[in-house]
Amino acid sequence: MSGRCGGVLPFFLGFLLACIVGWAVFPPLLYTDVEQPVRFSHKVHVEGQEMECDSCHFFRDDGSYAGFPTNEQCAECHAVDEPEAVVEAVRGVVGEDGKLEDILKLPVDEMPEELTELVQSGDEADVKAELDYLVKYAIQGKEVPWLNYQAQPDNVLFSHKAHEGLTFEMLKEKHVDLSGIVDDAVMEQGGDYNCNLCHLKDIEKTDTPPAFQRNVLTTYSKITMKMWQCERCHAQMGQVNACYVCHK
Amino acid sequence: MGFDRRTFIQASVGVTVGILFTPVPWKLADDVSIWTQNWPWIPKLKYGEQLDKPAVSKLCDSGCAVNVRTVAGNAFGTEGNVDNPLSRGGICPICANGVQVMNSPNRVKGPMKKVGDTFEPVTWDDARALLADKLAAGGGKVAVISGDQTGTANEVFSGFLAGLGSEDFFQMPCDMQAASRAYNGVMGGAGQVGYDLENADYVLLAGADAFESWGPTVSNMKTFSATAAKYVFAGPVQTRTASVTARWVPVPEEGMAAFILGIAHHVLKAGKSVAAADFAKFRSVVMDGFSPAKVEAAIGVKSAVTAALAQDLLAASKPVVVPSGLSVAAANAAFALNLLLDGGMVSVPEFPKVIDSALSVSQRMEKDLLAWVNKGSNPAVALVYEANPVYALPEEFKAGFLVSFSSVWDETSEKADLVLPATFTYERFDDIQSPYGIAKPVYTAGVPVSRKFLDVMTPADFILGLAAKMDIDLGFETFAEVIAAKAEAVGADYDEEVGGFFEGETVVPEVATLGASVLARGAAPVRGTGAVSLAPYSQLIIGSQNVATTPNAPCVISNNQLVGTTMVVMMSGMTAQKLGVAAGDKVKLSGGNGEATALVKLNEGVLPGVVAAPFGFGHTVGDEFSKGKGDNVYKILTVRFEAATGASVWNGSTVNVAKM
Amino acid sequence: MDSKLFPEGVQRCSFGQFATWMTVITAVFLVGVYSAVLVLYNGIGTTGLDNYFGFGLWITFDLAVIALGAGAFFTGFLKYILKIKQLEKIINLTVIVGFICYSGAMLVLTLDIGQPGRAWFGYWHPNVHSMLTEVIFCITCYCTVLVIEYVPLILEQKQLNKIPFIHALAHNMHVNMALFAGLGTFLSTFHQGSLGGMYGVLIGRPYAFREGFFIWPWTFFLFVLSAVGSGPVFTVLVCTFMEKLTGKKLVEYKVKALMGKIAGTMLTIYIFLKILDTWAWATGYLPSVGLTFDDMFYGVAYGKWMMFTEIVLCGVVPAIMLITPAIRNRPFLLYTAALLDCAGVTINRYVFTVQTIAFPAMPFDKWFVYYPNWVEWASSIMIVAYGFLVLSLSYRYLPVFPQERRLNYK
Amino acid sequence: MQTKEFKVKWGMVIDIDKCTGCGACMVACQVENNIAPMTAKDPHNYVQAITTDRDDASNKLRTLTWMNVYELSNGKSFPDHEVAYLPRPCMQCENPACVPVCPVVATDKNEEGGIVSQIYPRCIGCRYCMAACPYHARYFNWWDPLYPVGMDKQLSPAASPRPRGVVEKCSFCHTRFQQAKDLARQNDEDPNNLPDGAYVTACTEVCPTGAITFGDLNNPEHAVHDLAKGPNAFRLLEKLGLHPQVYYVSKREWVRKQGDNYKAGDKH
Repeated sequence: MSGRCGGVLPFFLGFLLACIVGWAVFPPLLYTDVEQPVRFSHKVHVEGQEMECDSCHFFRDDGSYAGFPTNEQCAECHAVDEPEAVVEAVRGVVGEDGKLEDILKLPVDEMPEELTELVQSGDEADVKAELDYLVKYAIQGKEVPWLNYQAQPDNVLFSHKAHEGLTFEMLKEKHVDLSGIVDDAVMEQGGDYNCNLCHLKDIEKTDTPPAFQRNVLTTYSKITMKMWQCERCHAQMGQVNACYVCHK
Repeated sequence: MGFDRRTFIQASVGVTVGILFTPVPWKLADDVSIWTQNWPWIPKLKYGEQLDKPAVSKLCDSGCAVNVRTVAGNAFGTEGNVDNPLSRGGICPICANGVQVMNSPNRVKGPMKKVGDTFEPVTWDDARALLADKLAAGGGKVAVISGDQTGTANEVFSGFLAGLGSEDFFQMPCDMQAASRAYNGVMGGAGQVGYDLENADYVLLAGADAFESWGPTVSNMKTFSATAAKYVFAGPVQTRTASVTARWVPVPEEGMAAFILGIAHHVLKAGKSVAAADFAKFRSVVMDGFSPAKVEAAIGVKSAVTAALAQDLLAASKPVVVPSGLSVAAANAAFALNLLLDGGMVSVPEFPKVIDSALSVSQRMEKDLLAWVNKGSNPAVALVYEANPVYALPEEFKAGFLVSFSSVWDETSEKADLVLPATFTYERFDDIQSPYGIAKPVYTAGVPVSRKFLDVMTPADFILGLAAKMDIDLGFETFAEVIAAKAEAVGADYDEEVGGFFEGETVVPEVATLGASVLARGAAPVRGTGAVSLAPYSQLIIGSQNVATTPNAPCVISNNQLVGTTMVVMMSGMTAQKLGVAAGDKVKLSGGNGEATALVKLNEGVLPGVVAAPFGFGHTVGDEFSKGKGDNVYKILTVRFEAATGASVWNGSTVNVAKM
Repeated sequence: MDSKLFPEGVQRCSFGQFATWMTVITAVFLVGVYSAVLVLYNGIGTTGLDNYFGFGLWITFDLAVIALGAGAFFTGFLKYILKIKQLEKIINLTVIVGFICYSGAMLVLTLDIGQPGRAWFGYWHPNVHSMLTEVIFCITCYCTVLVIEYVPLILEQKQLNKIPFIHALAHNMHVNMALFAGLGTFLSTFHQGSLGGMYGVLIGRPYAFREGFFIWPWTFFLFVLSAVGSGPVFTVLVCTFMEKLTGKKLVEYKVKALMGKIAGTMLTIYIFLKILDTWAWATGYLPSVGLTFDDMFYGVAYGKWMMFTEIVLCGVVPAIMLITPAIRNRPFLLYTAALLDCAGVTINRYVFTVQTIAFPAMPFDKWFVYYPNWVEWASSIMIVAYGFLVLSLSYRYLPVFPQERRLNYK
Repeated sequence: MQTKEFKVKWGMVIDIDKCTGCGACMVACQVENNIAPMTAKDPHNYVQAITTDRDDASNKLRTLTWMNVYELSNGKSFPDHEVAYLPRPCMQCENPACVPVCPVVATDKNEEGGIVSQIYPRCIGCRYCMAACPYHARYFNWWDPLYPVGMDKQLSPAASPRPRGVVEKCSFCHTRFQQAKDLARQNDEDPNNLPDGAYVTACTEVCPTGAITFGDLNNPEHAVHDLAKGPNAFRLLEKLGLHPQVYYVSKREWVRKQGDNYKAGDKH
């Protein structure tokens, strides 16, 4: 090792160290797992109750997309006819000064009947989730702040309507290459719904929704689609990639 | 190999190079740029179903029929209501900012009672009890001042007042009052005067800034653009209305009655007549007192001008002359001229009352607030509904116990002993009955379209509750019921979820007299003694009599009205020369009971000898969008009592101008 | 105290004296840093800029220092490519001045853009049609080149140079300097031009818009020429200023006069073309869009006096002075001409920046006058202070002037 | 510079003889596009506490008014004086001065319809586009958008809030275009051939005198198509060659003459 040419070993060690930190240590630090506010089981609703996707996720008359259901929609099954009475009853247990949520710490049989009679699930875990929903949101008249795994920022305007007619056959026909954008399995499987192209695959079969991985710096979801991904599909489908097609 | 300085440098270089082969710098650079798009202090949008909900907005004097735009149940914007003839999709600049006013930090958040110099929160029940006591102790010495010209809430207030044994119900000074006193009072007509602009082919706006602030502004503007009628604007200032009319005729404000009668002179000469008891006298008053030469001498308008206007009016198949201001004589003169021309002036029948003891619309317009205040009246209790008399009256207003029903903090609330925060019109049931000037009876009922975020109450609901507590039977428990009953009485198609609407038919105006004896004494111009005349003008963007500058308006207000925190007054070069001031000079205007500071702007669209100043500035209470901006022109007006009619007017106000 | 660090065989003032000097400059610098923090933390609202004057003092300052820093690339070009040996006596200084000017300009640009965190977008999402993209590219690349040119000078510091590796590195860099000089010339020419092009392409701004050659408006070439016509004499002025300050002779006058001659020649060509350009603009372009020459000027801030000062007093006059050997060879007159020359190019950059956007294109609009506020002044002066700091340190510890020993001690 | 041709060309025709300058369009624009009211104090900012306040709305060179109403005067003395009001949105030029200068493609004219886009997250805030635009249609966010307490709950979903340091401008209420297309798709109509009135801007919609007409300049079924070709139609600064997609109409010659520069003796 000559002094003139500099040391190779220290350089190499430094290089290696940087690579380890950069590839293994750094990425996980950038994300933090956040659970959904309520353990919503698609499985219970889809398999158990045989609900269709568009029972909750539908197009409105103006062509906009409803996305997450509101309390009003949930109330079609999980109706709380007299929320004030339930709140009153819960207050009776937790006391005037206590928080309504404290009721959830108690065993089910200690909860007031006004609340427990609203529960429709049988399974213990599901009962807990349902109570979560009822106490934290339904009886208080608050909307559930669902976390959207694919949430796009305010500056993006995504039209579900414009993508409604997109089918797997069309993608195949046009030989659209979406590797690195869409899970290969999704493309192979195909199917009736194109939702899996962008949304979590098989979310409709999950019992416990996966955690939302939030980027600590940007607050975006880890799987938020990047612009180049949108653009690549647009380009291959012969759609314009003009800025205002997606931005506002 | 030891770890010396050189090794350290080598390793550092390795780390530096290595890091470039990892995602760290690239991902961070990208994420930082994303972070700059989503700073935590930048507000986030809300998404959900977007709906347009019909409602009424009463920020401007005439009221706007609007659609409140909501997203996920939250109101975010206001637009015109295409289906309503008051709006036809248009909206005035104040009401366009309605939701922003509703959410303004200047809203009163709950009922407040004055203790010493400060306010303390009270409960609604305590407030009701307190007021009941005061009213009981007041023994009928109670007054109501309303800033709402068109609402049925006035029936609730006036019915309640009647129940207390008082007749002191006042409207804030308005054009509608002058018109009503001239038509229903002096001339013996019945109903409300309207102007059929839609079918008119020639419109002389005698001072009426119809496309900016006068009458049902939005409806006027829609009609203006939809029809081919020729419009002429007469007044001391080339207003925004004048910017689009075919012609601007400079006429001093106090000379408007004389100007109109000067035109009537030519019309009479052309042989026109009216079947009225005093026609002969009217004819002689006009022919003798308002000959072209006399009019020119009195108000400086050339005889050729009045003659040409008369000719145009006579040639038109459906001409109409629209007066403005508080002058009953000017309104009287205009109505007489309209009757001579047999053109587009109409009479709009009043809607039936739903509270028996309440005053009718024309009865509400009868009383003269300024005259009453001037008399030094000091009621035991004064209830102020959607009005700001402390700000908008040129005279100081006194009351033993002042109650303000206002949705925002204003000068009157600040001075009040009890502040009872009102729901915003989007949060309550409310209605608009034929605003003054509209050609057909029109009724619009609005229902709540936004949920309440504050501890506020609909004033009429409060009064109904208070009435019940004091055993005054008004026949209703809630204002929602009143509106429903009103809608039914009117014949409107009404629904508690979406509101209602009705449009009726117009009536040919009929009068007993032409008010000749009034005109003989009241039509001559009277001017103050100051150096120059003061021509106040309104721009809705600055605000109205009741509503201060709205949050988004300051960007829109031009530097011709406000520079920094100083108001701008306009005058022609000739006037400035006479006063010895130049463009940009800071001047003090003194007149009436006060003084105002302003910057001079030269504008050749102002009659020489006149200083034009905007209404709506100079609020001393409110949010940062209105407070401390400019000066209050109401305070430098000179109130006088019109000869023959006795009406308090401020036309002919003059000011002295001193350079600062 | 720090005498071991001085270059070989020279004397420097006492450390105490030096420390006092540095403290004063640092104080000025820190005021600027405070203003810069305000801008970064609060946004550009803290400045005197507005919607009519999106460009103001900062851009004028940037353009001026970049033009004046042109001495570096042009001298480098003459020395390394055209092999004018004389110039090696001043080349180090031109590099340092160039480095200060460019890095200073980049610092100001960081403040000037509203979203510094996105500055790298210029590389990642470039719009190849934009003259500003070219500026961003060339300015950052050229700044890197200047760093590369500056580094060997640092490495030649007496103590550092004792390390064999560093000695070898410095030597190798020197050997290859011609390559960098060439690269720098290319980059710098282009961005000096594209800075001019930035204004020339503004079709909506009749004051600045120019036809041109291929994709480049005439201003492109005029800016290059005016930069090389003033950069070299700016270095001369800096050098002379340092001589007055230190009381030593640093570069022989012959070299300065040569620099004057070079700049003068370029300035003469420039001013000739500039007059032609102005004439064509006033009599050809302006009438074609319904405007007159008089329409372009307003009041004192945007008066015609500025244009005549720029072209005649600070253009024609110094050009004549610099190309006339009898005048050029008299130090006082050379320095006067240099000052006028530098003032002229600064005025040129000011009018192209501010007057261009001050002219109300819409007939119903009016002229507004722009005043920079203290934040803009302080941050600009910060760059000047930064330049003083770099120069002071370089002069004290680095062998900047090869002739210094001979001219003063032998 | 070659101008891009589009099948659809969204444009506006503004009848100056109908505009009273009331300002409803400007207010509606601010509401639709989430332009925060100008507040002097910044409660989140600690450094500002020791410097100056943010700008007052009276400083017209610092306001954000995508739609801006100018007052025009014929310059004559009383009583021959005349006044007119000219609303100025972004001209959406066919040959925009602002687009080619942007170093980072934050602004572009590439979508069908020819609206000049401005993408806030891409903008680095260099303000070169503002220097380029002779219409002063572009605005810079000198300060962060801060809503007084309670007023942030009324944000319009139509436009993303902009942080300080980026340039913004009128987008012809572009989100309404997207919504109109979605509605057309929902109703099985052609989103690329919207009928007249299916998509209009907020200012067009609220204007009480209907002075503003909006539509596809290329489509004979849209009102603007003919209005833009009327004998009294003109565009601002036509001589500069930016070819705005916004037309003005006025019967008054002096108003038309103020739309461009004319040397003495120039024929209009």
